[in-house]
Amino acid sequence: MSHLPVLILVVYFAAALLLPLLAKLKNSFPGWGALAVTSLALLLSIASALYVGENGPYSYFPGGHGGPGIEITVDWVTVLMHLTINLVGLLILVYSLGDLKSELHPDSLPAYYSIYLVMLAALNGLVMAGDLFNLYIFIEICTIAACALVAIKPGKLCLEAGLKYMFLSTLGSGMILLGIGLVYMVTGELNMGALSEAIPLAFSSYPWNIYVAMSLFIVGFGIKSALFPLHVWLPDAHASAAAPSSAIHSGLIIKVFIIVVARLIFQIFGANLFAAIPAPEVILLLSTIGIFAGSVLAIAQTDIKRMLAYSTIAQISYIFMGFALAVPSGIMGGLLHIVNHGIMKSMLFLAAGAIIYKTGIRKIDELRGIGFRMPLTMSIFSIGALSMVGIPGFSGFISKYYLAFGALEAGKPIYVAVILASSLLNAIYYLPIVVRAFLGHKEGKFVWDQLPWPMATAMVIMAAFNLLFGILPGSLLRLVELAATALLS
Amino acid sequence: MTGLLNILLLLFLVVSALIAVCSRDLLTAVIIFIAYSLVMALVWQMLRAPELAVAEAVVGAGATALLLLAAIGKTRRHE
Amino acid sequence: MKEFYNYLPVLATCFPILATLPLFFIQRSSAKLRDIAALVIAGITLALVGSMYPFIKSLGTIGVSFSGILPPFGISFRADVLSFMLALIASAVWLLATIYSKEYMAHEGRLNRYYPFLLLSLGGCLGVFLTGDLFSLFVFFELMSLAAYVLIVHEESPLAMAAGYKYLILTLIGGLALFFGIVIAFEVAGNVQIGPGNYLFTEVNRLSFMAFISFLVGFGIKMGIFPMHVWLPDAHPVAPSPASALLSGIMLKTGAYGLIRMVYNVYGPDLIAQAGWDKILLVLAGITIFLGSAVAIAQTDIKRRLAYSSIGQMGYVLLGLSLLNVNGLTGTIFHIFSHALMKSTLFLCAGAMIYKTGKRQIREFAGIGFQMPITIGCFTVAALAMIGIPPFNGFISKLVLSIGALDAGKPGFVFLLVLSSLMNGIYYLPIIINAFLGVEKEKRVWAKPFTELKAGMWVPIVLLALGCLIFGLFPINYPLAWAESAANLLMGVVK
Amino acid sequence: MFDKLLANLHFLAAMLLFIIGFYTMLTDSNLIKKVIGLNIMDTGIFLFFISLGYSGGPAGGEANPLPSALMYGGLAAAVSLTAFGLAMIVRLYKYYGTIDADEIMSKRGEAE
Repeated sequence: MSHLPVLILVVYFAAALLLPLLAKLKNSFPGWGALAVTSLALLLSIASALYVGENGPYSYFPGGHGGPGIEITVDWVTVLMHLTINLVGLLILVYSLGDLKSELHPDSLPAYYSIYLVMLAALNGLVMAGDLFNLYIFIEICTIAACALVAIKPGKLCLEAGLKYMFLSTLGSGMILLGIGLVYMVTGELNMGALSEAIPLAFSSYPWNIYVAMSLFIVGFGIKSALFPLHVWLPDAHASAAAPSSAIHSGLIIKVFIIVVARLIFQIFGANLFAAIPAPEVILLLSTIGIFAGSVLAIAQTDIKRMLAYSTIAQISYIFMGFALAVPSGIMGGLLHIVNHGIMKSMLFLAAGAIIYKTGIRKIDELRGIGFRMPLTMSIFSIGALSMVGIPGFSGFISKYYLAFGALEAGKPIYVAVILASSLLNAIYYLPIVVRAFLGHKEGKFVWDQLPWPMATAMVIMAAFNLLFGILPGSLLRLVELAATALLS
Repeated sequence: MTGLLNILLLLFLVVSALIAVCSRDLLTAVIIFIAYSLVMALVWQMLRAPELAVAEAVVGAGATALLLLAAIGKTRRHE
Repeated sequence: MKEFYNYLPVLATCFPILATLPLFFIQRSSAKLRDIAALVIAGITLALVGSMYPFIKSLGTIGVSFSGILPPFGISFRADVLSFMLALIASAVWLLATIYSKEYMAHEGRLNRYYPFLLLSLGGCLGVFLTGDLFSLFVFFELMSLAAYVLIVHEESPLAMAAGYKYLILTLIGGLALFFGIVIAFEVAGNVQIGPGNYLFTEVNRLSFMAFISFLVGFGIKMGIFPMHVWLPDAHPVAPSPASALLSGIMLKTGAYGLIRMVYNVYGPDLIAQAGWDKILLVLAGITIFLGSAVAIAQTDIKRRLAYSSIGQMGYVLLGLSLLNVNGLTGTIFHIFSHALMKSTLFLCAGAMIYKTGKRQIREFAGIGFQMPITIGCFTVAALAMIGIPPFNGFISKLVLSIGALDAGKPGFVFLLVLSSLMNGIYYLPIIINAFLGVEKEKRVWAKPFTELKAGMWVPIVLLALGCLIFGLFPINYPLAWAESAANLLMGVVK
Repeated sequence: MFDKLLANLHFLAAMLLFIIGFYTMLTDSNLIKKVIGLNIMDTGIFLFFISLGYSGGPAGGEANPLPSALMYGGLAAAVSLTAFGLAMIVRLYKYYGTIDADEIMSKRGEAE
């Protein structure tokens, strides 16, 4: 049973290899195959969650005991992220079955599904890596796959965005690798458990190595998860990619990197060292600027997907803020926002994708009256928008109020004001779209959307999760609380 | 003696890296990059990492350089 | 397992909210069925609220809480006499407005959207009155505010959209401010329950002051007190008349209700007096009363004039609750009640006049009294009540408020009340005079038939106007008694 | 002083290479130069690692297989990123007729 998380990786990688071959048999096979594999992975992660619930967190060497080797850590953070990744990944995949035919060249579909599965495998791997070696390997796999997901869509914009993303992301990887080197230099360890004991010892004799390594990690992962002002690659990449790629980028990939850096900071270096270089203050400041800059830039956008991309920069800053507060409520808020924003931003990107699929409209101005032609899509978009604004009853509200508690708990009420003010900014760019879609013109009757059923199903399920986590977040909160405790321990 | 060789090799690495990134002719840059990779392999060999040195010689001076040459062939040589 | 009656507030709140869903489906099949269903739902809601009465009377407080929904606060419901009284008047006026809507809204169109949102905002409004903690109050407050947005922009004219946008942004600011206050309250007290004696703030410091300002902004925006009233004069006139009646008559009062709860349950009158924050409220009240009344005089559009009048009247409400004594509070609560009756009457009458003539300027209504005597009659009753002429209910609330001001040793406010009554007279009486005497003598003939209004429209108006009369005239005045006992309860006076 | 420098010469060279590569990737507008920069940066880090693992870092170098595995992984990642990046650059050249990032940006600006 304890091998379940590794099995997820095995299943994904095996399927990623097999799917292009199977595509030779039948064209529609890769999509459905990927769907089956992702569902299986979701089941496996649920089983793994139950197992951890029964037996508690554990870590072990899949390659056998004795001596240092690749280590897998399965704690509550891993469980939470596995569930999120595989659930959101599955829903986005369901949507892709309907949408991708219109966005990609048919020949590249099998490759897309393969890359997608490799991506999911790498994300799953990142959150359970127990040593810096396989962490780095998964980071590199993730970088290449993420880049490929953007660049696979035909068109020069996607190529350019993909290339920009690749270069910056590689810079990030380089800094992370150098950080690993600096840590290894003073401790001789790559295993996270051993590092957490070795670093305080090494710190007394080599403080600068530790400081620099920690800064390199923060900046390196900051690039990958678009911490302001390292976000420059994000708007192009997220706006130009195919809708499902944008969704998984904005919804999952950048968040997983935040989880990884949070785990490195809190579990290896410890909150004290984190606070010793004024990293929390710097991150709080940057995320405050990021929240406002992201929102203001989002207001200025005319293209709906670019607007969503800038909004992601603001929302990512909330998560950074939650972690940088370094108090339980703040971290809970950050984790909750990872889950909630993962679902709602994916949902919004998918809804935008559905609009583009059906009408080809990308300009926000032209969305007037779209609510009458695509009532389902726009209702779902509205749910996502209200959730972003933080209206009670939607999931975004729950994470915002934990962030607000975190700010008060950390004795920094100013950040409550920041969170609230930015909610208003969110309202300024999200609500006019909703209003324009349904109100303000004399259009008459509703006409049903007529989307392919996989697209509609995926969006409806996401909306349902959004409302569920908004109204009855009990079980999610318990899980997040366990994860927050695990991070801080 | 090894110390001096070390210094020379490392100096060569830094200087060739600088020339590679400063050269306005991409072909020159790639050729210098090949030399850089070979010297890098030599340094690793001296640091008693023979397998890695071989890997670097094959991957760096071989595969990467070929890829770069192919790319230059398909685009253009000068900046 | 709690007794069933504890679930009555839940039922009363959730019934109209949940009923919007079947309404959405009913309306697809038949418009007639939809109109009836909307009426039935509003009626049942009124009955549910009414059925709480015996239990409130015998037990004082009923309620239940659900901690699983929206943790960590949970949603809780609680009804005491104040909640009951306001919920009752809200659901009653809502029912009458729904009856009125059937006829009035027929030419407006988009009824399939109108009715569900009307009921949704009723649910939100009842939720505000019937919840047991600040957080649930905030949740329902937001629900009501957002549902009301759809009612405001119903016409979808550029004017309505602009007013709606202003309203939306200010409402959101208010909601966020409230939320800020609630987070602080939770941080300070560890809970946000509303209950007698459960003061969440016990000392005067920076944090409690920040929370106070947040609550004031949050509720003040909804209530329309100066300087947070800017959305009100735009939003009320553009909404369809029954919706304006509800906005002005009931929804403004949710802000007042929230302020009452804040001053008397969250902080406690002693703390407010000790901190001297009642002065802030009094100053705002004074400005609001004067400003609302003065600007109303300058308005030529009848609904805008009514909207500014509402601002002035909300000033009375704020004045009474910041006097921090039993009489002032009684006056406030009774004024909330009577203003709901009066202002709804006025807006529905104005709606009837606009419906009939298609005009909105006051001077264009010259001589209309001869064509629509019932409407203008009711308008007159309500306007006189507004001015505060005995024996109408407006007189009683002003009287009690004045006594409260004297009790508090602030006779200046009595003068302000009288002055503003005078100003009320200045802007209401010309409408009535114009309606009868605005035309030449030969044109002053009674139209036959008297009115072209259908019963669906005049019955609600007449009932509301009768309410203004009854609750001023009759010696046994239940609402006044309720207001008094609610005030005693809030002040912590044990009788 | 000179001894200390000599002992740390590999670190120094590695850092210099890292910075050269990093700077090139960040600032050079020629896309192929960026790729060369990428490789220089990566090999710089690998040099750093190797000099740690084999000359015995301060914590004492045990026979740990992970660092060299990390190097192999890193080499593989570098070469695949190079291949992938160059493929994209070639395709981009077909669209814009240039491999200069600034020129591409300005051409994009004109197109809009």
